[in-house]
Amino acid sequence: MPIETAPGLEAGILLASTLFCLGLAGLMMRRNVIFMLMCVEICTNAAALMFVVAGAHWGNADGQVMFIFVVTLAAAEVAIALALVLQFYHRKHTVDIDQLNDLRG
Amino acid sequence: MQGLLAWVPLLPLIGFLILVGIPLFYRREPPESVITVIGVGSVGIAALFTAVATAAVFWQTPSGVVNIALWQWMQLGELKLGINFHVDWLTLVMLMIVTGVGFLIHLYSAGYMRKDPDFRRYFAYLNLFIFAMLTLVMADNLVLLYLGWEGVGLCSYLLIGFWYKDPVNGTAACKAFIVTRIGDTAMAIGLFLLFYEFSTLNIPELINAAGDPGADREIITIATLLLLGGAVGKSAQLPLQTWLPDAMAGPTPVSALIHAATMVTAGVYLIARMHPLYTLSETAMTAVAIVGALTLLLAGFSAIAQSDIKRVLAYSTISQIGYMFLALGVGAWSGAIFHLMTHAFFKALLFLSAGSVILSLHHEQNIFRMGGLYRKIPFTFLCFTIGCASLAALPLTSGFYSKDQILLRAWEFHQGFNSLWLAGVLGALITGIYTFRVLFLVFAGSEGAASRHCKDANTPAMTIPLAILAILALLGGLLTPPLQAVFGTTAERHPAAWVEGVAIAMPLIGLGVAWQLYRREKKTGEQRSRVTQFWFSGWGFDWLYDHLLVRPFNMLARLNHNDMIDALYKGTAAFSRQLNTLLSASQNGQVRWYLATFAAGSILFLALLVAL
Amino acid sequence: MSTPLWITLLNIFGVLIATVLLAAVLTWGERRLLGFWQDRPGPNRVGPFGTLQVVADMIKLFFKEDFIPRFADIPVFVLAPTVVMATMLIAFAVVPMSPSIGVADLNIGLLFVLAMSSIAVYSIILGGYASNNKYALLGSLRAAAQTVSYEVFMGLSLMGVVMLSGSFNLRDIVDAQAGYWFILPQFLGFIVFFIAGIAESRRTPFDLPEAEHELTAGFHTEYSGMKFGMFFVGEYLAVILISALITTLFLGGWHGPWLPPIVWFCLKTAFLVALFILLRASLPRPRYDQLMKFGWKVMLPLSLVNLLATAGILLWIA
Amino acid sequence: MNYLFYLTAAIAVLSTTMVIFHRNAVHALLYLVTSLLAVAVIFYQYGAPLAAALEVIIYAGAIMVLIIFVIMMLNQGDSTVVQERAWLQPSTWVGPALLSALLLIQLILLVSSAPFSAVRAFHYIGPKQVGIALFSHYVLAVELASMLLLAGLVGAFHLARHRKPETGRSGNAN
Repeated sequence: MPIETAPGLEAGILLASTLFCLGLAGLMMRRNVIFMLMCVEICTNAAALMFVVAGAHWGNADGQVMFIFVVTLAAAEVAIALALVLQFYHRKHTVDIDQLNDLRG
Repeated sequence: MQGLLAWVPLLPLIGFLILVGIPLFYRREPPESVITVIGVGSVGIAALFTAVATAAVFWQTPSGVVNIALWQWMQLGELKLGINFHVDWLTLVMLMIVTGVGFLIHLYSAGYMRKDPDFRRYFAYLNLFIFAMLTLVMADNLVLLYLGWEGVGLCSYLLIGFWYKDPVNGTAACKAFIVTRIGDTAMAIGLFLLFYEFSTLNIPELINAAGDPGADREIITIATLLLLGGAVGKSAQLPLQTWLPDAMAGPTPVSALIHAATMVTAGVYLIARMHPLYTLSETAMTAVAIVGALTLLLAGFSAIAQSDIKRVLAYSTISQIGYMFLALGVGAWSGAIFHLMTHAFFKALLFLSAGSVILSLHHEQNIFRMGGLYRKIPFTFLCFTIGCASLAALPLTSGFYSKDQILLRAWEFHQGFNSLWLAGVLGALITGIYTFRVLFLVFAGSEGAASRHCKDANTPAMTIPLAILAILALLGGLLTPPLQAVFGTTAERHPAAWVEGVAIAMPLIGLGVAWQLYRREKKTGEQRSRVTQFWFSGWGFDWLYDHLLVRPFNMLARLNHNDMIDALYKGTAAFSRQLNTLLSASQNGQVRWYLATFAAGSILFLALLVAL
Repeated sequence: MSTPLWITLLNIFGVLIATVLLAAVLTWGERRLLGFWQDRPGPNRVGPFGTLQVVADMIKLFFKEDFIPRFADIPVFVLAPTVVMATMLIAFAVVPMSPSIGVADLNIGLLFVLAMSSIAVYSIILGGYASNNKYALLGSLRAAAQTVSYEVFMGLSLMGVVMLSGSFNLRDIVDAQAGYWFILPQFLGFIVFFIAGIAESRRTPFDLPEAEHELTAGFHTEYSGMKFGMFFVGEYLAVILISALITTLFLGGWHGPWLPPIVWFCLKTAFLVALFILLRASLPRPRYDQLMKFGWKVMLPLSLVNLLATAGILLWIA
Repeated sequence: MNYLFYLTAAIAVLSTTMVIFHRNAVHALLYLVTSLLAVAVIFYQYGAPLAAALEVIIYAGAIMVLIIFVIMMLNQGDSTVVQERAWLQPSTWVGPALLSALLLIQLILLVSSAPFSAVRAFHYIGPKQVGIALFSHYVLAVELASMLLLAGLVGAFHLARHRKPETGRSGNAN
């Protein structure tokens, strides 16, 4: 059943883009690993939003299916990332990502 | 009975494996008697098996052929190769020479090499050599033959450099290995060519295929010439003869076995084995004959000028193999093989006698320091004289029959007087001269510097082989192998009597010349004329190759000391390193920096998308 | 179907006020019942049977000094207690109490309740964090881990019910139970959900976030006055919510003979609330690692088995 | 015009902005939760109630709780705010902000130039439809997702074990 009152596709895409760019900006400007993790979540969430909006636009369930996979991915990613953060903090006693440059060339 | 033939090559292999594997089971070196039993016994049993098989299978049927398929070796597309043996009378002759003479020389070695610290290693190499040589002659396909071919080359290298602690010996071994490798490369290319043309390397099939009238004659010519290249290398013919005189660095029994009786005749065997192909190409035949004629003359002259007893014999070997090539070149296949056989007898005899002399004189090899030895080591003198007579082809000796046959065939082949025959006759004269020169210098005349310390070193292990070989050298001419089944019969034509007379006369003239020149040679030292110096150096081939190949190569190598071509790769490496430095700078380990570049890249990409 | 606005408003405020009042009354009821089961009087001074104790407590809480520690993270400190009350009250919106009473008929009602209960945990976490007190912090850490863990099989245990009724809508679920209650085919699910519900509402024996023996008062150590009151009321609201949900999901909701639907609903819920209190009165508190072990090693497999069996039987029947 | 949508969108954007600029991790996280709740509301408006519910349950209710759990475990105290202030100088954030702004402008340009305004109808897609699609057409992806989760579980368990960095070996007792 179509929803007449729904906002437009462009609006959804623009919102998702805006959120994604905000997350990307945060990712680039924060040095604290935890903040970076949050920003990653923002980006993931923006992508998920895009899926749902597109799915709603085309009227099939694929968008929400993809949303579920995105959420799954985010859950796994956060679990691993937080474990990494804990290890990082135990080893370096800081959460500064700039200290984590042992692989520099 | 056929199973016995399969055991013939395997027995020396087993002997080799046992001798090599001994340290795996015993910490201490086993006594020499055990090694002798294993090393000599394996070859002796092989000789026995050969004799039994010959008597049982072939004596009544000269045209008999035995094929023994042991197992599949490899199969690559059309190429099907097996460890298969093909035995006919040609093979059998070779088998008898290799196992029989080989056994005698093994036995002699047990005496000659006594108390050598590397006794076990010596017999291991020798057994391996016998195995490889038997593989060579029994192979029914050219690749297996090539395996044996390279195997004997390896053993030759190992044995020339047997006393490796002297760098000279190592150099000689390397020289032999490298020079023969040139020939082997040609041979390998020849094999490729044959396979490319006929899609088989099985010898009987190959001969069938080449006999087809539609076969490409040019390809056959080129292939046979390439095979000749291999034969030239292995048999020390012009222009690859330079390695053989140096190969005398090895123990004397090794010289007798490998560098006189068996291995160096492998080239003759190869051409004889492939003779249906050669008959198809006149060019190849002519090339074989010319190589043989030139070699026999050049080597003969060189032999006259030598002062080292083993080098004389070495040059004489080259010269005699030249005869064989000449015989092959004029289509006297059985003559060539017959000469091969008699040569194996008398040359082994000569070398072993020379070894006996050397051992008696405490490793003195210079003939100008010998002389008058006939009183001190009479048995050796007797053996050496028989060998010399046979080598010079004095009438009624074995060498006479075989060489006479060659000269007659050479006369017939070109219907009369011709340069090849002339070369052969001249060679016979020269053979007479250098042979008796050595005999007189060593055994006759006044005593040389080394002769005074002479002490007969013969043991029963040495005298028995010498005696047997002496009998063979004298009477071997009666053992004409029945090779008609292999080579076919040719119509007997009797040339003019004077032709035969010349052949008989030449060695006698040579004997006379030698008597005149060298009977009373002063044993004080060597003053050589310019010509003899030239001959001494083997016609300057070593000098020529040194200046033509070795020095330019060395110079190039020196020039290239810093690797001109490597500079390219080094440059690449340096360039990569520069790039690495550049990229490393971007790889700064800062996640946020990566993110920023990632974002910038996305922006650029999207800008492209927007712009388009 | 368009209902008049005043009915809608009545519905909303009726449910709201009723639940809040019930929660308040429960503070008294619990103590009375505890006293009854533990052979002691309980509150019995103010009013008949101490019924006015609630009023007395309210007056005390309202007039107490609303102390905010200097070292606290003030905005979060203030925000925290409101979250639990708000989410619990919102969750009641989708619970159908009778065919006519019930605020929202939401298609994903069940998910909505789960969502609200998972938001409610912020209240405890933030309260503990904002207090800037190590006991509070430890308590909220426990709460976070415990809630996240038990939420997993709380949701899973409900999936059997969803499969049987074919809907997330709570009204549809109740309607599906007209013939028989889901507690029969979903007994395992009921058990798991009940235990997970206790853990979600952080009641004894799963009240480790506020274990007074180890952590003084856990996450609300620093709270006083009406902020504490909100935590307090929130907890009772959670108890009522879980009871109401169990009623709706497993005990046939308002279905029952002779009596009006709302009465049946209230009776069933009251029975479950009493059960909660009885558990508190009788059971000891486990160690924290026992709690987690029990959750992940017993409850999760049980709920998975329940899920698998239900799905298998449903497919087999169909 | 749909004011509810614009209101929630504004809340989402504002709270997200607060996330990336806020100095206190817990406050930032709360803003993020707000943003997620706003997005959930937007999902609901787009006719995706299941997505909305899952957004709240999993994103806001589980993932964010996990993050706040770790924040509290690290418990860096008051120094974090000072530290973040030092780390978040304008010189640090202007460049990234410009880059992101550029990207956003490009995206807006792309969206505005794309010709997809024809269909305006949006469809309500309930949990049932999603479930049917998930377990029929995407069943393989579901399996893969389960693998991913298992890998995440094992990986997190392994990584988060506290080991002494100097010894570096996996402890024999714990």
